[in-house]
Amino acid sequence: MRKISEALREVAGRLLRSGEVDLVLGYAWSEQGQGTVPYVAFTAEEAANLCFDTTSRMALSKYLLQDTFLGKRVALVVKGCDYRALKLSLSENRIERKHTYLIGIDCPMMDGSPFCLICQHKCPPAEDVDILLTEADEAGELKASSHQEAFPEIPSIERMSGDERFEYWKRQLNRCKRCYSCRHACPVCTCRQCLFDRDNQDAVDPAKDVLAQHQFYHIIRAFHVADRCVGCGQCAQVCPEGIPLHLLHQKLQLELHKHYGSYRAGLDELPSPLSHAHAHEPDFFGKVGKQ
Amino acid sequence: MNSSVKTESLDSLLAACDRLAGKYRIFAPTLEDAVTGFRPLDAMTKEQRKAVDAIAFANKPPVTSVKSFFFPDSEIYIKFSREGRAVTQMDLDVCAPQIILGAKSCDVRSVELIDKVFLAGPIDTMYQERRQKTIVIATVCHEMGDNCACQEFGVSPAASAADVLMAKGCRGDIYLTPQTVKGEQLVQELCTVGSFAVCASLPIPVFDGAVEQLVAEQVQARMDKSFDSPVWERLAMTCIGCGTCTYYCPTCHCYDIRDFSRRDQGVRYRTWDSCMFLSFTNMAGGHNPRPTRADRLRNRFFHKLNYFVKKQGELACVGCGRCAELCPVGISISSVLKQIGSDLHES
Amino acid sequence: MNPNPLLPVKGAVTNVICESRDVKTFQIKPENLFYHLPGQCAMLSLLGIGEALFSITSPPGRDYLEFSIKRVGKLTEALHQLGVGDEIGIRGPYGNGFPIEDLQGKNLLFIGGGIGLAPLRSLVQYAIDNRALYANKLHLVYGARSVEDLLFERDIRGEWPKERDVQVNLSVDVPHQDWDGFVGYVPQYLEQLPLDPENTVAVTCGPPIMIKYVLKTLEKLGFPPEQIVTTLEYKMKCGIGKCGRCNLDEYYVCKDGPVFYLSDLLKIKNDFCK
Amino acid sequence: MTNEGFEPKIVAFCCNWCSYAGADLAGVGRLKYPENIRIIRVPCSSRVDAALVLRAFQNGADGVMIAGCHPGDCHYDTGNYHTRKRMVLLMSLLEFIGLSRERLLVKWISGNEAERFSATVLGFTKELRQMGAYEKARDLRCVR
Repeated sequence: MRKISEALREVAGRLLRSGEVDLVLGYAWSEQGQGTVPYVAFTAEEAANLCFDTTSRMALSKYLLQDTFLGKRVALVVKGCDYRALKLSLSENRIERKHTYLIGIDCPMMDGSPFCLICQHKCPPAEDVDILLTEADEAGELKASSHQEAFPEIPSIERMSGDERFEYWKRQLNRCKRCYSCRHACPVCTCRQCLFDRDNQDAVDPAKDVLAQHQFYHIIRAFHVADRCVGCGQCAQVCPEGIPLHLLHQKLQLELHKHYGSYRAGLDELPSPLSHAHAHEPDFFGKVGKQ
Repeated sequence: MNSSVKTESLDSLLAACDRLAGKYRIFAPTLEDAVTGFRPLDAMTKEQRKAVDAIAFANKPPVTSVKSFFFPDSEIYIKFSREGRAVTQMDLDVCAPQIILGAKSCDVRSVELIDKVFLAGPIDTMYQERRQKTIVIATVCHEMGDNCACQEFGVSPAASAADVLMAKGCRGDIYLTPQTVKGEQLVQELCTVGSFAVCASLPIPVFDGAVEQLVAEQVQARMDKSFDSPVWERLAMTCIGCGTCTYYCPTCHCYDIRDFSRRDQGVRYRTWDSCMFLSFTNMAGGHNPRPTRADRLRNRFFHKLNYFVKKQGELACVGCGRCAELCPVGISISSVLKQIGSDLHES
Repeated sequence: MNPNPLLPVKGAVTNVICESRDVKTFQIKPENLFYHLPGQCAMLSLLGIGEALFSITSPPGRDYLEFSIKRVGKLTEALHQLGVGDEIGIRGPYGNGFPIEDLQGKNLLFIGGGIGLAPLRSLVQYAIDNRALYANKLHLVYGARSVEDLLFERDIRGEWPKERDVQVNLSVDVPHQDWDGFVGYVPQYLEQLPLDPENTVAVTCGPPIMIKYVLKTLEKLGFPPEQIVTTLEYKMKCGIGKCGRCNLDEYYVCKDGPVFYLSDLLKIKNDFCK
Repeated sequence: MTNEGFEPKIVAFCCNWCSYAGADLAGVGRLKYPENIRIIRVPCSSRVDAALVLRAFQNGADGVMIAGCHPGDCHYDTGNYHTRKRMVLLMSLLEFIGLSRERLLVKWISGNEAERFSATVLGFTKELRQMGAYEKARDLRCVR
C-alpha cells in the first residue's frame, strides 16, 4: 500500500498547506501494533503520519456527525463502502457535501473481513469524489464467488435445528456486555437520539445477564440498519467478545433481496425498500395460509 | 507455612479440581468462539479444557478480567413482589464459594485497587461477600506481552498477592505456593484429592526491574498540568464513544442502579456503567456536567491517573493492555501517557 | 455483618403538603429515624420505579423527615401519587450538610431559587430553632418563576418574617397583577438590596444558571469566596461515593458535597456550574 | 411435549378498523373463542414493529398474533403492505436466531369475518397448547 499512502500524504499536505481544508481525517499507524487507526491531521507536518493499508477498516463518515467537526472543512478518506455510508448521510442532510473534500481510494480489500471477498464496489465513483487514489498493479480479484462462500456461517446456521440455532446464538449473545461499540462503529447507525440511549425507557434495560434483552437489542438494531447496511463489517470487527453480528445483518439483507429485489444502500436510488410498500409486492399471509 | 506442592501436569491439577466441584464453582481461562475468557471448568468441552494450559500461561491476560467475579456485570440485590400496598422482599441466592484458576498478576492487582473503593467507607457487602468466598490461583508470567505494561505500574508479572501462586516447570509440572490462609486451606484440600508432592523451591523467573516504574504523584502532577491541553479534544475527535475501554478495564468500577418490574413483581439490580456514555451524568432537567465526548474522555483518564491518586494514593491502572488491544481506534493509557509526556514517555 | 448500604429502609408517609402545581412536600417517618444535619440528603426509593437523592428540608431534631419534590421525571411522578400511609424506601443521611459550626455568630444571607429553597429551609429553621447560637441577622432572598411557584408560603410569608431580626425578600420572574414585590431574577434583586459582607456568610442554592450569576453578583458586592457556601446538583445513584458518576474533579458531590465553600470550588478545574 | 392443563398466553394486536371489528362482531354474535387471547387494539397493523413483538415475548407471551385488514382494504391504504414486508423479515430473523417462527401469526381478518377471527384464535391456541410454554425470548427475572 506504499503508493496509496504516499499519494495520500502528498494530497493531504497540499490541502492543508493551501488551507483548502481545516483538517484531514484518515488513518495512521497505531503505536499498539493494531495496524492503522483513525487519525486527524491538522497541519502539513501531521499529514506525514497519514497512511493507508489493509487494516484501515473503520468507516470515517460517522465522525462528521459529531459537533467537534461542525462547520469545519474536512478532507475525508473514503473507500468504496465508506463512500456508500457517507452518501446515506449526505442524502439525509446530516453532512454538507461542500464542507467535505473526498479522497477516494480504490480499496485493496481489508484483511479479515468476509465482505471484501465479494465486494463489487471497492472504488467510489470517480465523478463523486474530489480525487481518486488507486494502486493499479494490485487490483485484487474476487476471492469468493458467491455470498455463501463469503459467509459460510449463514448456510451452516440455517442447516441447524431450531434448538441448535438457539443454543448457538445464546452462547454468543450471553457474552454481550452492551458496550455498544457495534452501534458506535456502524457508519449507518446515525439516529440523533438512539432508542437505546433514552433514559428511563422500558423497551430495553442495561442488565448484562438477561438473554431476552440482548436478543431485543441486537434484533432491533439489525432491523434498523436492514436496508442501510453497506457491508463494512465493523460491527463484528470491533466487538470485544467476537460475536458475529454481521451475520444478523447479512441474513436480513438476504431475505430482503430474496423477497423484494436486490438493493445496495448508498448506491441505488432512494427511497430504500423498507421505507415504502406497494400493493404489487408478494403477500405471505393471504387466504392460502402461512407461506 | 507456605510450603509449595508439585503435581506432574495441569491435567492432574484440573482433575483434582473436578473432585472439589461439589464444594466450589471453579473457573479457568479458555477459548469460546476464539475469545479468551473465564468459563466454569465443569461446563467446558474437551477442546476448551485442553486450551486452558495455553491461555492460563500465555503472556497476556484473557479478554475478560477477574473483576466480574467480585463486581459482576449485573447483580440483583432486591427481589420484590407487591400485593396491593404490601411489598415483600424475597431473599436472594447466596454466592457460592468459587475458585479462579489462572488469573494474571495484573488482574489480581486490579482487584486490590477496587478493594480500596468498595471495602472502604460504607462497605459494599455484596462485593465483600464475593471477595471472602473466592480463592484466586494466579499464574506466573515468564515474559511481557506486546501490549503489557504491568511493571511500569509496579506490578510484578511473577509475584502477586493472590491466595495461591501457580508456576509451570520446564517439564510441564505445576507448582502451587499458598500465600494466604485461604490459599493454604485450598492447597491442603487439593492434596487430599489429588496427587501432589511437597517441594521446596518454586521456579519463579526473576524480573530484574529493568523497566522503570511510574511514580503516581508525578503522573498526577503532569495530568494536572495537561487539564486544559488540546490533547483531550484531539483524542475525542477519533474516539467513537463506546463503552469497551471501561467495561474491559479491570480497575473500572463505576456502576448504575436500575429497577426492572412487571406489574406486581420486580427486581432492583446494579450493573456496570460507563463514564463514556452521555446518560452517565445526564440529569432529569437535561443538564449535563460532561456534555461533550472530550469532557468524558478527559474525565475517564483523570479518574485513573489523577483523581484516584489524590483519593487512594495510587494509579488506577495495572498495565494489562486491554484498552490498547480492544479500543477500536487505538486510544489507551500508554497513548495518553505519551501525549501528555509523562517522564517515561517523552512525546 | 454490616447491612448492605444500598438497601433502603421502610418508611411511611405521614403527611403530604401541596406547595405548588408541581412541588409537594412529603413528611416521612422511617422505621429507624436517623439524625441528620441541615443540608444533608436521603435516597427515596420506590421499588420497581427507581431511586433518587433528595435534600432533607426539615431541620434536625424533628421526629420526621420532610422532602420537597418537584415533578420532573418518572420517579418524581410516581412519588407525587403517594398519599398519607403509603410505604416508601429511604436510606441516608448522605452528604456533608452545611458547616453549622462556622456559621455560628455570623449574619446569614440565604439566596434560594425555585426548588433550591428546600435544602436552605432546613438551615433557616435550624438557625431559628437555635437562635442563641445564630443570634445575628438572618436574611432570605428567594425567587421563583411565578407567584404560584413560591414554595413554603407558611414559612416565607408566615412564621419567618415574625422572627426577630429576620428579613425575607421575595422575587418572581413574571409579573402578576396582585404582586407588588420585585419582578426579575434573583441576581438582579441582590444588586438592589443593602447587603453588607461584613461578618456575613451567603448560602445559595438553586439551578446552576442562577448559582453562576449569584456568585458573580456576590463577588461584585464584596463577598470573599470564604464567605460563600453553595450546594451542587449532580446525577447520583449510590449516594455513598462509589458508583463514580457525581465526581467534580476528584470530589464526589454525594459524599464530599453537596455543600461546598466557593473558595474550595474555585480550586477545582472543572466548571462546577456548566 | 403436551403438558396438559397448560394454557398459552396469546397477545393479539388487532387493527382497529378491521380485525378489532371482526373480534367485536364475533363477541356480539356469541361466537366462542378461547380466552387465552389478550387483544391490544392498534390503529393499524403496521403500528406493530419488531420491538412490540419482542416485548410481548419478553413479558411472557407464548404466541403473538397480528391481525390486520386484507391487503387493499387498509384504512390508511398502505398500512398492511408495510406489515407483511416487516413481518416476513422479522419471522426469518427470529428463525435465524433460534426463536420460533410459528409463534408469530399474521392474519388478514376483515370487519365482517367473525368466524374467521374465532377460528384463527381457536387454531392458534391449539397449536400453542401443542408447542407448550415459551421461555426462549422471555425475561426470566419476573417468572410469574
